[in-house]
Amino acid sequence: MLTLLFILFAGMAIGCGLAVVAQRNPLYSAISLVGVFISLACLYVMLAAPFIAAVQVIVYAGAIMVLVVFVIMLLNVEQEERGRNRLKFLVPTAVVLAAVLIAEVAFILFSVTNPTPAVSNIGLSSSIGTQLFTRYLLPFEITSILLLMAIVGAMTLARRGGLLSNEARLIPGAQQLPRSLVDPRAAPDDLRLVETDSTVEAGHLLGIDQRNTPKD
Amino acid sequence: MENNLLSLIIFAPLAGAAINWFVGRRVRDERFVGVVACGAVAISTLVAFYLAFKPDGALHSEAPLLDHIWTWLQVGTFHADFALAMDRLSGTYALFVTFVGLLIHVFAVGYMHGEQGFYRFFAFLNLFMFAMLTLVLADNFVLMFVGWEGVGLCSYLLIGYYFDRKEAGDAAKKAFITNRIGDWGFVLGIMLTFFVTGSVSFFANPAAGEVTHTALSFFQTRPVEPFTAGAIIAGGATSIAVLLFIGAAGKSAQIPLYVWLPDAMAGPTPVSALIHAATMVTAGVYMIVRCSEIFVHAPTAMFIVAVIGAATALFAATIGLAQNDIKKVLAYSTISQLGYMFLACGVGAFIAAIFHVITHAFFKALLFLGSGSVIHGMHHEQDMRRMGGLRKYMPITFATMAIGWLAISGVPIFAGFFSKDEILWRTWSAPAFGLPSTTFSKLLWAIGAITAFLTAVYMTRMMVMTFWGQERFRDAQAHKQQEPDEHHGPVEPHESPWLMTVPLIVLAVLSTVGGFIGVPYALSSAFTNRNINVLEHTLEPVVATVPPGIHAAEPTSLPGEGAHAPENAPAPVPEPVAHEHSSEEVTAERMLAGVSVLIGLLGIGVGWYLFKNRPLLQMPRLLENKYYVDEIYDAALIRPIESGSREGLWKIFDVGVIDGLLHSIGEAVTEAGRLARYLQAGFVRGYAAIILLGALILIGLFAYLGFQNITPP
Amino acid sequence: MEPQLSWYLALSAVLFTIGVTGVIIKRNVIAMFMCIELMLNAVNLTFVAFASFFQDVIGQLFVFIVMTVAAAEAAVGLGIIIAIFRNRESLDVDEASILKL
Amino acid sequence: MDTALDIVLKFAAITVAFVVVLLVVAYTVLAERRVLGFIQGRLGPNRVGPGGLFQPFADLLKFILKEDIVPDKSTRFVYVLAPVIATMAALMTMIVYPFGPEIRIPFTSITIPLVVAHFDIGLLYVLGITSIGVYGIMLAGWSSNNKYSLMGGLRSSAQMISYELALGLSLIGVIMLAGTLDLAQIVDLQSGWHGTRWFILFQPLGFVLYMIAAIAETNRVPFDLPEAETELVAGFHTEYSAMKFALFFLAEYINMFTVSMLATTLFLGGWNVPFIDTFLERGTFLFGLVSALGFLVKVIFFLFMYIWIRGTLPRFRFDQLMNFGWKILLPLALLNIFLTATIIYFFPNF
Repeated sequence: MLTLLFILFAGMAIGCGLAVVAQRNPLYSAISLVGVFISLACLYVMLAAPFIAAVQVIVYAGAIMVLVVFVIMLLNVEQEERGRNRLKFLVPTAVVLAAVLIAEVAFILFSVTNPTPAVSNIGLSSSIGTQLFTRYLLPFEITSILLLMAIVGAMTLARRGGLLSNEARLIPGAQQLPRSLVDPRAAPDDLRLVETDSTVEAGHLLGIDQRNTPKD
Repeated sequence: MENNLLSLIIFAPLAGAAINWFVGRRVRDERFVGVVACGAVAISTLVAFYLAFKPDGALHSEAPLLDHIWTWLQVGTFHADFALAMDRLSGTYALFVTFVGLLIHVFAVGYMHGEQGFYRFFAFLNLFMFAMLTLVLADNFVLMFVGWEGVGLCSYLLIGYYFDRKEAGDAAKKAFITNRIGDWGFVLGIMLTFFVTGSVSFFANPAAGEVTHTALSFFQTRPVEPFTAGAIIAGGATSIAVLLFIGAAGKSAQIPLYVWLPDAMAGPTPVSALIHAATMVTAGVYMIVRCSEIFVHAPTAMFIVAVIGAATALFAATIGLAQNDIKKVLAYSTISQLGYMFLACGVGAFIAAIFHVITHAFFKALLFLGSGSVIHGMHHEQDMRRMGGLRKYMPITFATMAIGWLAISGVPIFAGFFSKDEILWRTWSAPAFGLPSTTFSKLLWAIGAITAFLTAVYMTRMMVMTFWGQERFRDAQAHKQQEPDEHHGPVEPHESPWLMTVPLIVLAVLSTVGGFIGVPYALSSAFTNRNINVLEHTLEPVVATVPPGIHAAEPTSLPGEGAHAPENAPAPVPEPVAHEHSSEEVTAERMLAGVSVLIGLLGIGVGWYLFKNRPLLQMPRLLENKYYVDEIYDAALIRPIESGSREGLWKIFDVGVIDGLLHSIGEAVTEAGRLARYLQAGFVRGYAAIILLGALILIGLFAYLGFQNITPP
Repeated sequence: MEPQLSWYLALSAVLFTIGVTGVIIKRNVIAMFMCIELMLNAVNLTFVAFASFFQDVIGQLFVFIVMTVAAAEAAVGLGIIIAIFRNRESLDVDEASILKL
Repeated sequence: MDTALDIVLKFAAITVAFVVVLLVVAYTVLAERRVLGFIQGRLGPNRVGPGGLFQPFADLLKFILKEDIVPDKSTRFVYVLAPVIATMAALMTMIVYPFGPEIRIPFTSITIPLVVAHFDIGLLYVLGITSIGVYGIMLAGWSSNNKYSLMGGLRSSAQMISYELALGLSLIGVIMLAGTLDLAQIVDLQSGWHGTRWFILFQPLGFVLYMIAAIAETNRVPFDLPEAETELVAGFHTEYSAMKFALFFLAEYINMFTVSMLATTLFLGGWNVPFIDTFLERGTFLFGLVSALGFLVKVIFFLFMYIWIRGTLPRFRFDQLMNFGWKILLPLALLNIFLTATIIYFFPNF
């Protein structure tokens, strides 16, 4: 029974994993990855770690991958660019290295006599909580600090660049031009207003390099 | 006895220096700066006098006043505190240092009037006082060395005070470097002292957990080392003494390290008076007297000290005979007087040396300040050939300087007479360093006498050229026009302000009566039966006496030279001064005193006769050029070192070896980088592949190693 | 027969290999990112397997912390990805091989 | 052969649960339309059957018979996958709720618990599945290749991620009180005081927060930004029609239902009906029946509240939504946790 389930979920995991790599469309990769996560969660349940399974689903499938899909949609990337691949040699290299890795693991697995204890029932949330808040409190706190740093870093990174804040407002009397006049690449819905006297200065203020500004 | 007032003595000038340096430079008000500087020194003067003369003060009690400020160095058994100690010797020294220093500060306020770097000058001067007092009051060699270096630094700064003049800068560097040579000896001496005695402290200071046997008390129980040349390198007391003497020679301008002192006159005159006449240059004497316990156990070193001292005295006196710069004359006279002091130390008359240090501080400071007053009046004219007849222009200066002149020439009742006579007599009756006969000490006495004669002569020459004769400064205008520091056309000499004359008068009084603190019994007994030699009473307990063993060769001089350092008394506890003075030696001493008086008067007479009418009398070239010593040093030492550094060290070693090495390293790194660049192409995927490769290698390694000791199923 | 420990280990090894291969051959930043997540999960699987086979809960704690790190990595990584895209109009890592625009 | 019987029983239970849920949902739709009608002073659908009782079936028929449009240039696979994910995620949470205490079938000795699956971590399970539900909407919005849909999808995903945090944190107070994640145990804990020891008494703030977050989580008014008709035609399911649309529709109402059940279970004492243990002794069939009915009544009360809110409240603007979620709900939830922790620490046996 368990064996069947194992085979089912393991197969599902491997299949989805292969799909992650094989798919050209990042969104499909993401969906396949969610599949991997869920099947792994089921395996965790089989391994008597329901808590970890639930957290796996919530954190990975529910949060991280949602973010990834969100970003994919935001950037709206279609097929992977088919530009010339300057590193073709990497594909065979990767395959060879992967083969070596598998070989080594197989060697280890077969050469080691594996002890076969029974699956125990230690994955209860209570036991994990106890350990986490008594003996391994320090790592727990450290991870919280790590998360804080991640939040700050992400906000810093994702803030829109340029010398002006998004709250830049139009000063009455200043000339108002569409930004596309200054920056051809600008998104048409970028409505930030800058007070300047010349398009060049506007470009400077917006942090756009002047190379692609119309020279007229 | 602990007494924390002691630290006030040294820290008051330090505070003054700090205030002048940080605040005075902003205020730029001469009144403020002057008050701060003089006030600081005045404070330490008052404290010093209080501590010295209070009922259980330093000059009355056996045990020194101690002030353990903080534990400074504590390495294993090596223990040096930042601690002050004021015993009878250092107390006496601190007294005249602070007092003369105060007078000179006051003088300088007038002398330096209108100078650009007024605040700077007084900051340095206060700093010097701090360093000098640290040197004097230090209770161990290391702290003393700190003060030693401090005074060296301040002397450097103050000699180079007019740093826009080249000769000042050169003189400053010369002084500094020459002192380095001396300090080298001093440091080695300190180290050797520690290795031999296991301590660097002068006084046992249980309060600071100090070992009870100190660097000095260590030797009391030791036998006297033999009088051989080998003892110098034997690493015992003699070696220590010789090394310390090298330091003293550097600081106190003895042969062969005296060359910096004459050039040091490039500094302002108060500096010359304070540092290069009264206080700093006598630090060497102080150090030797402080270590007298060591020296009396090292007859060889004593011998060297005496010889060097005598030679310096004569040598410098001859040079002084021919100088035309008023300050140069005084400088060489200082050197020769220092030679006197070392001569005294050499023959074991440490008290006499201190005595001469004090009186010399008085009259030499007086003379220097007088010359400063003259220079001030002459608008910075120092050449005596362009003076003359100043008598009626600056009467106070003339009168006071005349007193100084008589004092240094050894005319009775003036201070110089007693101390110089004391030294001469002690030299005459000195033990003979194990030489077969006492002829040698007689020889030293002869040198001393000649020096005294020469001293009188050249001092007379100076006075005559400056104050008598027709007034040469007007016709000197012709070639004084192109000098830059000339303020206005014809110089009209004028008397100096009271700020300058008051110190002169005070010093004049002191150089007159200052000698009475040490009137030898032989002379005083003519009037009273009480021994009134105060200085000797004071210093006897702290100054070591020559053990009898040294001059066993010459028993005749054994019957104690009475009042002067009972030589056959056990070292620590001096005999009470009550022992009898055998009549014949009293008469001998009186006779010698008469002789020295005659010598002095004769010198004055000769000088008067020679120069009264021919002040510009041409002196022997050899003397005028100071025996070409500077040139000899230049050719023998400086040139070779310079050329060696330039040609050898710089062009070959530095450029060739070091730079070559560095360049080759840099190129190697560049080459390596050029190769490694291919790995860092910036392609993340490439990095990932390389990481995986490394991981695989590691895994394979572990798998292999693990397989060694795992039996496959 | 019951699933053995080695089965889980083998499975995780396979997943890990897939992930690392993907990291090397994928050119899309987001895809690489997901492959890294895959590797992390493979490792998590080994942790949980060991934890439950050796009756030691610490393995699961490790997984817990790995997840936290993964979350942080996701936040920062996606921020970086957005920044790259904003500057280069492309998600191809090879485009971003030089440190200037 | 025990496992086989077990499996059969489970399947039976699941079927029963789903049928009940679907019925309730179907009639919730009707109820919503009628109640809204009343609120707005009109009748609402009342033609089909007595009082429009058969209206749901008519709608179902309509959905089945309508043409199933798949927009051109849409990634078909995902397009089809999306509603399935949504519905599945919605339905899967159903299995952990205890509808009632274990009851003994009359005249037999078989006692069956009125819960499909009994988890140690039922609550986490619910949260996890709920978080999966986001994909349905996001994928739908993305795959239907329509800018309104995409906007709707993005909005909904952002919204759900933001409010999941508040939702989870608002529950932590209850979890701390109960000391377990097992829903059945949580309900049992609330059966004290003759079945009135509801956690809402100890967690009023948590309850309010949970309700708000839950409404946002189910994209209902006033948080129905993803399908804001006035801005985005119909949000993520603009392009969907026929059965696929029906599935989304279903998913939304099932979500309402499950969320209400969670609220009931955690805050309103689950199947505990006050003071019935004074009339009936526990474990009897009647007791179980009454309890189940009480559960249902509470859930229906929540559903009614949903409709009521929809009928009365206007819609947020998106930035208001985000600010509200991050700057008000989240800090309040944290405050709630802090207060609960403090109280538990100082009155352990409260």
